[in-house]
Amino acid sequence: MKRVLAFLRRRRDESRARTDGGSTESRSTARRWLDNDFVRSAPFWGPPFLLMGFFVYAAIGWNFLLSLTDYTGFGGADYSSLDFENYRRLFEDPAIWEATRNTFVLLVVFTITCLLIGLGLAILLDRQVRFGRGFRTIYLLPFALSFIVTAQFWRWMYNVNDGIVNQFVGIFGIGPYNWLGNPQIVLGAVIFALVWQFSGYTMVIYLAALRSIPTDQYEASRVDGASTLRMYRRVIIPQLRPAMVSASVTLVLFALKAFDFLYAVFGGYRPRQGADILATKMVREAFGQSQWAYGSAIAIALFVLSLAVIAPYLYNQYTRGNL
Amino acid sequence: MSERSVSVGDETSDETTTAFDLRRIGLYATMLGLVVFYLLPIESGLVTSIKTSEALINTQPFAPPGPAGVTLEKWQFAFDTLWSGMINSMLFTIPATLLCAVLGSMAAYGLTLVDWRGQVAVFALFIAGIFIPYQAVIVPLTQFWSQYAMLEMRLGLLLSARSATLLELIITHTAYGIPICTLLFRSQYKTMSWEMIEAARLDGATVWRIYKRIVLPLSIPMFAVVFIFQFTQIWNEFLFSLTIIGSVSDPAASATLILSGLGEALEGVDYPLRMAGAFITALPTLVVYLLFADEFAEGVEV
Amino acid sequence: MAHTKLDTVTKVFTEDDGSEIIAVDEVSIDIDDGEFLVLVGPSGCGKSTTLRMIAGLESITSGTISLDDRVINNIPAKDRDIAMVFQSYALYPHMTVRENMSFGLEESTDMGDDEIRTRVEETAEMMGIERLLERKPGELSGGQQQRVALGRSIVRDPAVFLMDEPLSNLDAKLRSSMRTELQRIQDELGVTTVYVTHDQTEAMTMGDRIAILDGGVLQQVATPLECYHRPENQFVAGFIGDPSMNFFDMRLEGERLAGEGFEYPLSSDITGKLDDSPVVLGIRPEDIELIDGTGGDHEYAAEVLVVEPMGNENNVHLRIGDTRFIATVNGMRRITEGETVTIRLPEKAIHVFDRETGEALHNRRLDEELAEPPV
Amino acid sequence: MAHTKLDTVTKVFTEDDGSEIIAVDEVSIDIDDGEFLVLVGPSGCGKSTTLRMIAGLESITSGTISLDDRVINNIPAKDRDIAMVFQSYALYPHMTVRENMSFGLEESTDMGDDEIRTRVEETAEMMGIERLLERKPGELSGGQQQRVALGRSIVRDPAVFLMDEPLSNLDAKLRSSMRTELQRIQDELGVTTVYVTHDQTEAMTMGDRIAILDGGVLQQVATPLECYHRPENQFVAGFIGDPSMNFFDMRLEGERLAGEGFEYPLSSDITGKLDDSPVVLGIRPEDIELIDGTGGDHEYAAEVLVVEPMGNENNVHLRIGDTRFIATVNGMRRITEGETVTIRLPEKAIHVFDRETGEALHNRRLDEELAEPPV
Amino acid sequence: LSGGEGGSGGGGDGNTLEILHGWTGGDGKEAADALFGAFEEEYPDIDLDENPIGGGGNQTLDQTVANRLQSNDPPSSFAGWPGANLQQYEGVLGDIEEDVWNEANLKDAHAPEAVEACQFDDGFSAVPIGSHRMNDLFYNVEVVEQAGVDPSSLTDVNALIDAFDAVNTQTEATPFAMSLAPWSILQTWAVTMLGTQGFEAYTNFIEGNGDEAAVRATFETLGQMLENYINADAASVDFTEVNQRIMSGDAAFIHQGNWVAGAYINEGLEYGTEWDAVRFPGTDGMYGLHIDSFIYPGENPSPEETATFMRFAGGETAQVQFNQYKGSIPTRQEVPTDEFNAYLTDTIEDFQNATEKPPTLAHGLAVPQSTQSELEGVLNQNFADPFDVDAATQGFMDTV
Ligand SMILES: Nc1ncnc2c1ncn2[C@@H]1O[C@H](COP(=O)(O)OP(=O)(O)OP(=O)(O)O)[C@@H](O)[C@H]1O
Ligand SMILES: Nc1ncnc2c1ncn2[C@@H]1O[C@H](COP(=O)(O)OP(=O)(O)OP(=O)(O)O)[C@@H](O)[C@H]1O
Ligand SMILES: [Mg+2]
Ligand SMILES: [Mg+2]
Repeated sequence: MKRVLAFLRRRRDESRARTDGGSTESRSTARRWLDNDFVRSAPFWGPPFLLMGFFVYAAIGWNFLLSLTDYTGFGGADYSSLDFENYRRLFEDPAIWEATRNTFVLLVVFTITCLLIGLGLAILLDRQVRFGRGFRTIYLLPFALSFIVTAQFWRWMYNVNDGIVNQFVGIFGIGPYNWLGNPQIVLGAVIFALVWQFSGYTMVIYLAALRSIPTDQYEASRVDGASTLRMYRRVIIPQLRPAMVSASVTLVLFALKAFDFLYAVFGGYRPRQGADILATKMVREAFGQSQWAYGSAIAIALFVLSLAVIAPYLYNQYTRGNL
Repeated sequence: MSERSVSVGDETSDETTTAFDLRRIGLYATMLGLVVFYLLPIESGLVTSIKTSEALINTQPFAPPGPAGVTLEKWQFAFDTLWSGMINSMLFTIPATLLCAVLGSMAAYGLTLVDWRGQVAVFALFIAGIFIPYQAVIVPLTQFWSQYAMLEMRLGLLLSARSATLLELIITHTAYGIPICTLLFRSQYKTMSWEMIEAARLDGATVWRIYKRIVLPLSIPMFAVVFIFQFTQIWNEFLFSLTIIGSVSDPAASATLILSGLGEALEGVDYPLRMAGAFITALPTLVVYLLFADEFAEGVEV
Repeated sequence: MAHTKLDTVTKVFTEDDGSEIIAVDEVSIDIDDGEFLVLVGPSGCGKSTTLRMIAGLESITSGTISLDDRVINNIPAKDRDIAMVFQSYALYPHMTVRENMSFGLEESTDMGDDEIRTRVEETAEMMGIERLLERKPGELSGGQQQRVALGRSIVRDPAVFLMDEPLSNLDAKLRSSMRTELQRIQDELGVTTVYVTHDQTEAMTMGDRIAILDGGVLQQVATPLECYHRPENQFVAGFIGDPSMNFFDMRLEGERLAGEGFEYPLSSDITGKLDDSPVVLGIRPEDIELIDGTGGDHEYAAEVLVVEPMGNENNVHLRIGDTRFIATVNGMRRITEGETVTIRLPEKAIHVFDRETGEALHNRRLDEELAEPPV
Repeated sequence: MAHTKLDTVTKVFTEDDGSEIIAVDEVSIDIDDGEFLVLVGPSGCGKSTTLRMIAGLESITSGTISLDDRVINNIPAKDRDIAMVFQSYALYPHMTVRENMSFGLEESTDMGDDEIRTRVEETAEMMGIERLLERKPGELSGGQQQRVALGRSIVRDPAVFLMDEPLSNLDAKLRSSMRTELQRIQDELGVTTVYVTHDQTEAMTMGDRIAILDGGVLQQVATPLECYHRPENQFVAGFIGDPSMNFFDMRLEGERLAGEGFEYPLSSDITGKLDDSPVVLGIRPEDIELIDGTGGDHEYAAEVLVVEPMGNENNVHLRIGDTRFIATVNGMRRITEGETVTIRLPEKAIHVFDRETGEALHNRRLDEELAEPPV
Repeated sequence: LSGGEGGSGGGGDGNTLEILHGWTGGDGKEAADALFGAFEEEYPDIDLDENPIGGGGNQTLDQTVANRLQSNDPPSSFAGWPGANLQQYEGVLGDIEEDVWNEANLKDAHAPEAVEACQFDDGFSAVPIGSHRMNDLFYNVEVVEQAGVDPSSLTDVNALIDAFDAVNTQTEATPFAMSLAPWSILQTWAVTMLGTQGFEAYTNFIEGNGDEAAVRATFETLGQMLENYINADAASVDFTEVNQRIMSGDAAFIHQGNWVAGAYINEGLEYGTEWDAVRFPGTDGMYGLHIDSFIYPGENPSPEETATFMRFAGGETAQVQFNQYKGSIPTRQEVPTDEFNAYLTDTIEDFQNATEKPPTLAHGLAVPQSTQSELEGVLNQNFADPFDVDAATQGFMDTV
């Protein structure tokens, strides 16, 4: 950074010096260069970009490099022999496939449920209710809490003997279930808790989109003879697509980060069978077993997965001119 | 909220009064049911946290204990355990929040209100940064801090081990917070009048002066939003705490990290203690959230 | 096609803080079957609110609105058989033009798909948008969107058309061509139409009658020329016409009106209508004559402040004493700023209003030909 | 106060997809010291781009812009000593009026605080906004904001004033009063001013000269009346004036122009200028006379399609054969739709344009008085 | 050495003795306090920085140790399991055979199994501090009596299963209290194998020559127990939580390391009348060996002091002080037992007399940490309700 500045200064001084008798041609190019918006804006976005770029992009590159080593245990990685061994292992590890499957189930079910519930909440709130703000605050409240905190609540909620969830299903004469213990239902239970935490978030996104739809649209469809239900179905909801897309992307990424929740609910790196996802598997391999290289390979898989979501989204945003 | 005319939502004019009332009642009943759904886990945690072990066994999990069954002992204990973590969390959350906001605002300004080719590409890199799963960088990150930066060793004379760890956390959280802050600020700057910026240029102001005198004062409301949102995010973060701090007993351990190990003892899982701990840990974010619900929601919306 | 009647319709909005806004105040209008009624007035006077009450988008605080003698106060919007064109067009952005136009038919009738298709295509042809049917609104120009919005209303063949400043988002040239087109279509369909605008030209040229609102109160309902030449009060006189009518504060002193800087002798048939309360003398810019001689009864020397040449005519800003006013004269006439000219304010062209109530005490005389204003 | 010169200035925008848009195409205008130049043209014709190049907000692709013979192409905006008033006013919302007005002085000069204060207060007084100095822009009405925006430019005492549709956000009545005020101020200060508008009235009344752009190409630079009466081409003729000039497609056949439905005999001084390529005959609506007799040389029977009464005048839509056109006649004249009237198209009022190039082959004759159009 | 001491010592003169361990609460804390208290008393000049790191079992301790070793900032010593567990620290451990083992003459004083466990890379890298017994079956006396079962008569696992049935029919209590945490299943699996297949089959297995039939049979037996006799919430509770049910009389039997005895004693329950323990059926005469030790990193920031501490830890004072509170027993062979409670005294006696001391599978002695973790993974995947014998057997055979 310093060197760049010094260079700039020198450059400027040179051009100044030349003004006395120097050619106007070079003076104006230098000047133009200095006045160039790119150069002038660089001090603003440059430092944040470098900081962020190092920690995000350099780190991902580094991570990829690590995944090619056979780095385990202590000491440093040996970068001299690189191969794709860890990726082969990745493909052969049945636990990875299971984690991948769980990750997908989590992503899809969680995202869709959140979208549906969030939409419902948003429509309810959009209907001019009194205390709408208060309701919104309450519905969004869980989102403000840490995964670690909400995990404590849900451990208690899901408690087999005293948990409220079992008491509730007990009303209908079923259960008790071992929500966090039964491999068949543990993922569902986790998703439910996550939906509890994030549906308010989805609601807020939808609400903003709903409110940006001009009143005219509602009125036009009413005058056109549509009932409230039909109005939402045919006129309003289709217009929420962009909100849905951006909410889904964020939800998917929240789901990919559900590590915190699983860690806290299961009290460690190893979630209950049926609830292991790539994120937990990755941290477990790397930090639990010191299988750094292998962990890095899983991390790359996770990164590719999220890229598959982000890239189309970014491209879409770009073509819509939202960037 | 108030712009849309009343009739859009509730069909005042078109339903007969009773039908309308029934509808409204149904609507409010649904909304209240949802309130129960969203608050129950929290409420149940709250009442549990003040129960004696007697009351814990004898009362419903969501019911408050009788006066005899109330004890603040768990809160006391949780507070004692978490206290240092709360301080640590504050120590890295607040500086990181401020740094994120300032750097994010600068980046957004450089990428929005100064017009140059290719800024979309740079901005896309910022945006993508928001969505990077932390797992994808966590190994190099911990390697970087523990084997390459080694602040604790290099700055050993200036910093205690605790401060070194906190500094690592501040830098880490700042770096990963910049993208979202940039996005938030940019969304505001994009709505800022381009003509106004040009007017300032014609008025003779340089890029820096425009930032200082026009853009910065106008982004104060957005700073509030970013502070609130980012504070919550950083406070609530866990993975960095887990990997960079590593140990619950580290003098730099954050509140979330300590909470994750709270209440596990040979004698059994102490739910009231865990709940009390959860509330204490959540307290700062809860306060911020309840005081600034609107700003928070605004931060989320973008 | 329906006779629409507003009977002492009032709309009161209650604000969040409990204060009340009377947006529409006991308005009664009888709109004939097939009539084209233009609703004008300054911003915030209640035009949109009136329209929205007719549409059923706003509840009615008191009074009744009836369609062909059926009171529709409590009929929901979707069952009123009324179509509305919004200022913003309110096209559904995610639907093609065809879908936009079909929507109302699908929702409010039980027509078959084929029938809907035929009807939409016929209407589209009539509106000249048959080539746009598969496009989305975002891909259309302002004028085309406008046409689609109109087409969407027309295709439903409603009993009443409501339009809220439908042309205000178009540029000047397009606006004037759409104006004639709208008239043509309304003429062809013969549907009762209520049209809100704040554009002078639209108000004057489009409607069978104009209803002028101010502060929620109906000021006058009459043909455009009646409003122009026989305003019922000063508000209407000032509102209709561009440049506005010139007003002079005066007071009757014997046989003459005395104001600041000049006096105006009146003939007895006018003085007869006045007492000695303060009045306002009104005269339209185009009725002020620039003459060569001096000294006549209603002739005055005036200083030329500014001349605005408009090509076909000049707006001349004049001053007598401290009173400023505007005269419109032929564009070919050469006038230089600063010179003093003689003007004549012909008695047959003046209006006199009560200064307190604004009520018209005397309106101009018209040539015989216009004694009964043309329809 | 500076002589501003645009010499074959061109601006090309390169789109993201590589395509090029020529926004301004070799425009050369010489703007005199103290002159008020109005830039008009349809939307997208390059008006704003031209202005922004003068301001230094947009780079110049080729050509030069000079201020008092100094080429300013490469001087950054902030050093050009140019003030600009934007359509949106672009006031700094977080600063009071005083701060808004001081900002430019603080940034671009090294005046002391006291000097700035005095200067701001003087200017505020001149603009009649001295009482608003401590308010924020949000607390001002549109007209007041407009005044502040102007004041902010004036206080800097720039060499050139640029204004981009500064009045377009005001309502009609306010617009016309600000129009006169702006003229007064420019007159008083005598600062070279370039004013962009698409409003007919502003173009005609405000400028010393009008520059008319179309598709980035300069069409004509002349006084308003010259543009009105002696347009250099059909575009200018059609663009200036409302309602627009009527055009008839014709072809010279011997001594007469022959078009669809009617023929127009010409005197030899006009035919001399024409050859047998297709031409367009133009006549302004107000030049068409409705007469009683029939049969004269330039007299035709026409059917009345629509009469738009505007109060002071009527726009009469007429038809001869399939050719439609508009005549403006006195508002007091009674004409009914559907009747047939006799019109006269006086030869002295006609324009003839080349149909291919649009170039004016013949312009109307003017009365002696106007032979040299008034300044 | 270079600057390795910048660490948590806070800039001492290189002699700070920093010891990481995970005994943060309950009896662990008492034991640590006693141990370090005694050390400080004996060596008041040494600047001791004991650094307890709690949370998640030993997970965070291991994590911290790993971090410190990773960043070349090792502590003086840290608590951990010896045996195969040491393999993960390949390359970062130092040799203390001379300075500690020989000098303090520990090789003779400690049980040969403990001595062996501390050997690493042709030398010694750890010092044992105490041992828990891993083949106990604890029970609530009252519940068992109510069910009409005599635990001491349970000679094989089938008898145990019969006893479970009796509990089921005679009482409300859960027959077998269990947490399905993977390590807990692994430990139960190991003891089941010892009980049903014998010491040799077990040894073969951990040495990598496992007999599939034996493994399968173990799984079948274990499956039978877990499927029918454990608490419904086993999968989501911790062993501490289920252990409470033994104390409250809601469950009859539990298999755990004998650290649970500490909880009974702390709760004031009477050994022999309220709770009691027998060897897991079929393991009579064996001592399921578990060892806690202090491990010695190379590049040691305070070699002198560490050696002093290590010698102390292997000595009688330390072993008595520590174990009496920890609920474990010294690995030294001849220690006075008067400081120990009745249960531990019995245990010490059994330790001396045991014919076989199979190393624990779930606590680092038998297999390296990565193998142990993989085994736990297999169990978590296949044998934590539902109980898939085939897959689990396959997984175990593939892993070891
Ligand atoms: N939903 C509402 N709540 C409160 N006041 C309202 C509401 N809608 C309109 N008003 C008020 O009623 C009055 C009339 O409004 P209306 O929209 O009918 O005016 P308008 O004549 O259409 O004006 P414009 O020309 O600006 O469209 C205004 O004072 C307005 O502020
Ligand atoms: N930054 C830009 N990038 C690409 N094209 C541009 C840009 N700015 C203007 N243009 C194009 O240049 C042409 C002239 O635009 P300009 O804004 O000068 O028109 P205008 O005459 O001011 O129109 P209006 O009356 O609508 O303001 C238009 O075709 C416009 O699309
Ligand atoms: Mg309106
Ligand atoms: Mg423009």
